[in-house]
Amino acid sequence: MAILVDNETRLVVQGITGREGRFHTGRMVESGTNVVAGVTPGKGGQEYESVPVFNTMEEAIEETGANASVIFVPAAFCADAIFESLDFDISTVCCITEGVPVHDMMKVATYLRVKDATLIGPNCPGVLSPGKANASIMPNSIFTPGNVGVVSRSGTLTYQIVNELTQRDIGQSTAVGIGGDPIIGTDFIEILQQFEADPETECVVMIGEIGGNAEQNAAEYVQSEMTKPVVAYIAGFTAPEGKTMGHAGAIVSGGDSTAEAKSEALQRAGIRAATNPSEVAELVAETLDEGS
Amino acid sequence: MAILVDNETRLVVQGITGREGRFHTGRMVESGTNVVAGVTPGKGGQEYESVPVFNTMEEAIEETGANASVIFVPAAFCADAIFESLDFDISTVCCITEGVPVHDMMKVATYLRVKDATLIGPNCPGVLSPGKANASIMPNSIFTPGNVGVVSRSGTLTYQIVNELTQRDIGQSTAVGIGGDPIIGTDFIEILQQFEADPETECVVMIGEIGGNAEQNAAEYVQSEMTKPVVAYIAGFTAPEGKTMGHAGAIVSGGDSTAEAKSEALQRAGIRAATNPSEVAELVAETLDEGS
Amino acid sequence: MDLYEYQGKELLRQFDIETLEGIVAASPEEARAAAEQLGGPVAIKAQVLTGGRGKAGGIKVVQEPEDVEEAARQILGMEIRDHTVRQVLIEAGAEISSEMYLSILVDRAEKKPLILFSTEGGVDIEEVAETNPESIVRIYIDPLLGLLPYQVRELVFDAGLEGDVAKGVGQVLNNLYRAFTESDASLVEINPLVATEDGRVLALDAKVTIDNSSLFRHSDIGEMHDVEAADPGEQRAQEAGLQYVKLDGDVGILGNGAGLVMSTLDVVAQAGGDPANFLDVGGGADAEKISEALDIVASNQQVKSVLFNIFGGITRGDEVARGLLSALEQSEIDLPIVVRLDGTNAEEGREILAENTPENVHTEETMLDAARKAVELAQNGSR
Amino acid sequence: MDLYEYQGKELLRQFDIETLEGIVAASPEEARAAAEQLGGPVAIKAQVLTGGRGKAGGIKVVQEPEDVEEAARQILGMEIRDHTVRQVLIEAGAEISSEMYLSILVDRAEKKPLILFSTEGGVDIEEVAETNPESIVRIYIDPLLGLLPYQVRELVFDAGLEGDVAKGVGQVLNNLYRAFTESDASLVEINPLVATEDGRVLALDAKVTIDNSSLFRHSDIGEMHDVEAADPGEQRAQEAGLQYVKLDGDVGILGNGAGLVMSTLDVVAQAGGDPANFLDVGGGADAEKISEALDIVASNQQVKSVLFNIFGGITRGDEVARGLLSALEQSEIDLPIVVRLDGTNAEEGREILAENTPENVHTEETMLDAARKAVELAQNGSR
Repeated sequence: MAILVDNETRLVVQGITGREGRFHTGRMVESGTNVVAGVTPGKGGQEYESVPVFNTMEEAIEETGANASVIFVPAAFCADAIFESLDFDISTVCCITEGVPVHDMMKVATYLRVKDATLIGPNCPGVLSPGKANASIMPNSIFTPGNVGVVSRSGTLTYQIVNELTQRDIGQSTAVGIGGDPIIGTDFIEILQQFEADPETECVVMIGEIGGNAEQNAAEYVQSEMTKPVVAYIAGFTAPEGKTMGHAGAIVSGGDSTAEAKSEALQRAGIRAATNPSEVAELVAETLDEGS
Repeated sequence: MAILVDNETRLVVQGITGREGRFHTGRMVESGTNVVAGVTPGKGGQEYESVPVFNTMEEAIEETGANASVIFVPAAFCADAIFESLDFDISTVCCITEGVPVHDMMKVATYLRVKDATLIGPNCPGVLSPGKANASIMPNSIFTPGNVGVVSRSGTLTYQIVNELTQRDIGQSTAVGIGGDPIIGTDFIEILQQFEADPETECVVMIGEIGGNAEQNAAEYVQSEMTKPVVAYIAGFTAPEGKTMGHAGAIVSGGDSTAEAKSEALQRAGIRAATNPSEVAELVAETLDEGS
Repeated sequence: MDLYEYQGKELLRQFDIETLEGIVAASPEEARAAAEQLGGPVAIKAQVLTGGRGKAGGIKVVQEPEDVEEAARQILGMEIRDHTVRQVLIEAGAEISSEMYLSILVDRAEKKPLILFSTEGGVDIEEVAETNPESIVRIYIDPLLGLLPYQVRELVFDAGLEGDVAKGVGQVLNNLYRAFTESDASLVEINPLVATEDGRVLALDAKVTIDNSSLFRHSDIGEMHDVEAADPGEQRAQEAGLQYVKLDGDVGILGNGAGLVMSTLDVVAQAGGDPANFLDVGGGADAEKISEALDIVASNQQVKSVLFNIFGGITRGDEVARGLLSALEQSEIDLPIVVRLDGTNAEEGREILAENTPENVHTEETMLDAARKAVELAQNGSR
Repeated sequence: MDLYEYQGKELLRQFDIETLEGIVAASPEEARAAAEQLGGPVAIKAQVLTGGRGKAGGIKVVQEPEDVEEAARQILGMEIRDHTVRQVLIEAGAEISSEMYLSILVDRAEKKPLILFSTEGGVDIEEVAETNPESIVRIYIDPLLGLLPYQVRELVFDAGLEGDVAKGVGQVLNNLYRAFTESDASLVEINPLVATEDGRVLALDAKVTIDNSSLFRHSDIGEMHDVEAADPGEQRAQEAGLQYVKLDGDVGILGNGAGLVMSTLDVVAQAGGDPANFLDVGGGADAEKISEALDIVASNQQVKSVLFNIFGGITRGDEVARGLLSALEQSEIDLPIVVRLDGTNAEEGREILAENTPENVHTEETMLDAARKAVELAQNGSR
């Protein structure tokens, strides 16, 4: 097992014919993912990276039985692409594209409540279950199959930490980049729930950053609901208050959303927090040793 | 027990200060209904028929613990009144007002899917559980408590049939007028499900009319899912095709929505259908005799 | 409320949907003047609120303006399914390369707008649905999200459209959805929607039904309503806020609530009678409304008896009784009237009637007895 | 993107929200001319994209036009929280009877718009939230339904408003919600929203933040952006599509992905260094972009060493390496540069660097080592 994507995943790439879509389709295929279709309106009938392209999601799903999608279409068209996925009952939708308008995402998030589906992102690296399926832009080579679940608001920081884990021979069940935008489809808690329920996951790494209070909420959830150990890392201690640090979501809007506040919340909840990426792997190693 | 409204019902009247609202509030109170509040913006603090009036539903619910509402506000403001009820978690909402725009109702119906609530109507007589609660404009005097559930698209035709039942000493568990508009909050099937689950209901009377195909769908449901006997009556055999017969919903738009088509569907499903209102009561009496 | 073709097209143009140039004419002379103004060959199209005008000869195409007058003369005054043609639309010609079908309607079961499209236009869509159901693309719209771009693409791709036609149909669909929602339509139908030789996409016909309940927010559309088209009784009823439909029998029927009135019609038919009309006085009808309703029913010269069936919910029996007496006083109706009154304040109503009952008013306790009595009186009566 | 007060008010007026008459001035002379044009007493208000200008002396009220020049002179050029005042808004006076607070913002946790209203306006809302939380009315909006009439009533009744003020606030709220959605704002805040003696409701201040991701559909708002206000490096970065924030240290930092760059800053600080900036080259950055990024970092004269931390996902290591070399060639940067490259195509990238490494470029295998090296080089370096 794993969460969100696994051996049963039949992936469709929305926006397969764009530069990034094509590049990462190739990488996802190379990672052994069952990429069954691509969708780009007007390019139906073509093939990209040996994957058949369709004009619409409906057609792609009818012809190939796709059940998960990864979105590379330009930001202006992302909400539409997400609605298209949801309306044809794709169960896991990963929106990689960054720069999706916040008002579009509020509508998507509201619509999601009537759908039995998980949206990851936008502005995220996607989801990867090593050795099973890669619906992401994460470099497959740094992953190795195992029992640590990874959930993160940040993309490259996730790679950094996964790399540290792999170098210590600590494998991953699934890595989920939930994205750092102000409005995202799925928060920490929903992913933590899934890891808690996944028999293959023994320990979870949670990677947060400044902005919002998702880490604080997650800390409370971990303390009250989770039996599996969680190791956390928060980035942004050096970020000046009130400055935008790249992610639109990483705005320090008040005392509550600073790295310090998040770190304190983690400590209060009894969660081990690392001070740098390497230390995350050390703490995970310790945790797994204790558990065995 | 009963369905939708009962001894636990704490009713709020939206639009209590209007002519009809006030008149029927008096009648509902006389029927022994626990009418705890009324709402009319700007009339908060007043009393109508000994019922305290509030400016907003939130206030009314906070102060009185109301859990059901009946709506008499003008058609132009009904969708807003329904949203207000739903947003403060009223579980049964009866919209009596007729003439609510169809496009408003499509939005309401879509919004209802994310709410754990039942909307009856619009353009309906409401819901009455004899001896327990009356959230309706139905004349309480013609009802008597008992074990027959009544569900109907028509208002006055329901009174006619209930009257026939009462005159034969056949009491009712609950009577529900679902309304005859093209878009209504709750269809036959959802009410039939509730009657099927209600221990107090032994037999159900279903009163349909021309237009749409709700009766056909209900017939299929009765045949495949219900254990309790259903007696049906359809009005509109004499209605000329293509003419509007009062209810906006009662438009014969094709072969499928004629009274004949509905009648045939009932017969196929093995449901006893009466040819006039008096015969309904006769068939119910026979059915109850057989059952006992 | 149904709009005439020319009104529907006016509405479509307000939402940037292209139609052919056209002028409405009420006389052969006006028709000729319109044709001369448009120039070239024109179509003369009967304006009636019913289908089947093509088969009935209600559409003619003429090449020369001098032939327009004669063609218009033939169409004006024509009866098409009981509708008298009082106006024709004179419309310019176009080079048509294909005919399609497009409509948006309110789907009762799904409680959502439904889009129907077919590349087989110009014919009855129900026929297409039977002979070639595959050719009809159906798309449901979430009313809170509106028509999404992917749904437009889906329609275009599913129908196999390409190039200018694909683009044109997509634009028309977006505009038609706006027209549908912003006008509170229950139906907007373009059949045929045509592609022209020069790559444009035009609405060649327009069938638009506006939700009557929404007219309070569309005074412009409400004003379009052409009351002259209706039966005089239906006109009066509409002005009074009553639901009235004229039928062919001799037993006048009124009551409160569509279901009860429909049932009354059925019961009268079962008793061997022939209903002369359907009239629903609606909820909460007061004395004045009842009086007007009775007058409308009685003013139909075919009516030989009247059955008045009231079961009070919102409508109170005392008001009904007062309305009945007031109507009888005002209009001096001497037809036999059978009254059956039950429900809210029915007793008070019956008392009022008992004290003042004129000779021609009969009261009955049950609906079936009332129906039998009314039928009997109609069969024995004369006028 | 934050709007200046005068820009925010311009936007509010487009959505029918009333403000006081005002004129922007960039010099004392312009300020006086503006005051004379407006007549009567005026307020002179510093236009800066930060709060606290009142306490900093950035707002002055004068009675006579001849005093305006001096007041404007004092405010123009003033530094308020590192922001230089380059413009003032000269605004007419009004007879104010009460001050309120109204804002709409994007609530991250609920994923919906949130309306905040208080009758205690004109002060810091966070202060009100602490001292008198009861006075703040909070209403969440369903983004698919929009602001409903009942919600407007609820705000008005909950806040205890009456008469003209209730009506005026209701209208402003409806208009402000339109402004919020149609402008893709993440925040619209009016503090104070005032009621005047003559019963009008006006926006006396305006704080508007537009979602940068939405600017593709708001070219008019995008053009409002005042690039002169930013640090020259931040200006260049913005034009190049790079996320750059200048800080006070001497270790220049760039990398890909906000999280990794933030983490790099933290690690540099932990290693005893002092970050000179935050620069995220973003996903999929090509050689040209990397080159521009490096140049921006190096052009900060405080920088003594540069740490370049790349972990490739979308960004490919070979492009990073080529970008780095190209940037070095173009800009002749001779600062010490520590490169740490990992992830997608990292090996190819490292090979490219190995073949062409200039003398001032050091490569490190791990992030921690790279941070330590960069800190060491900065401490030993000079410029």
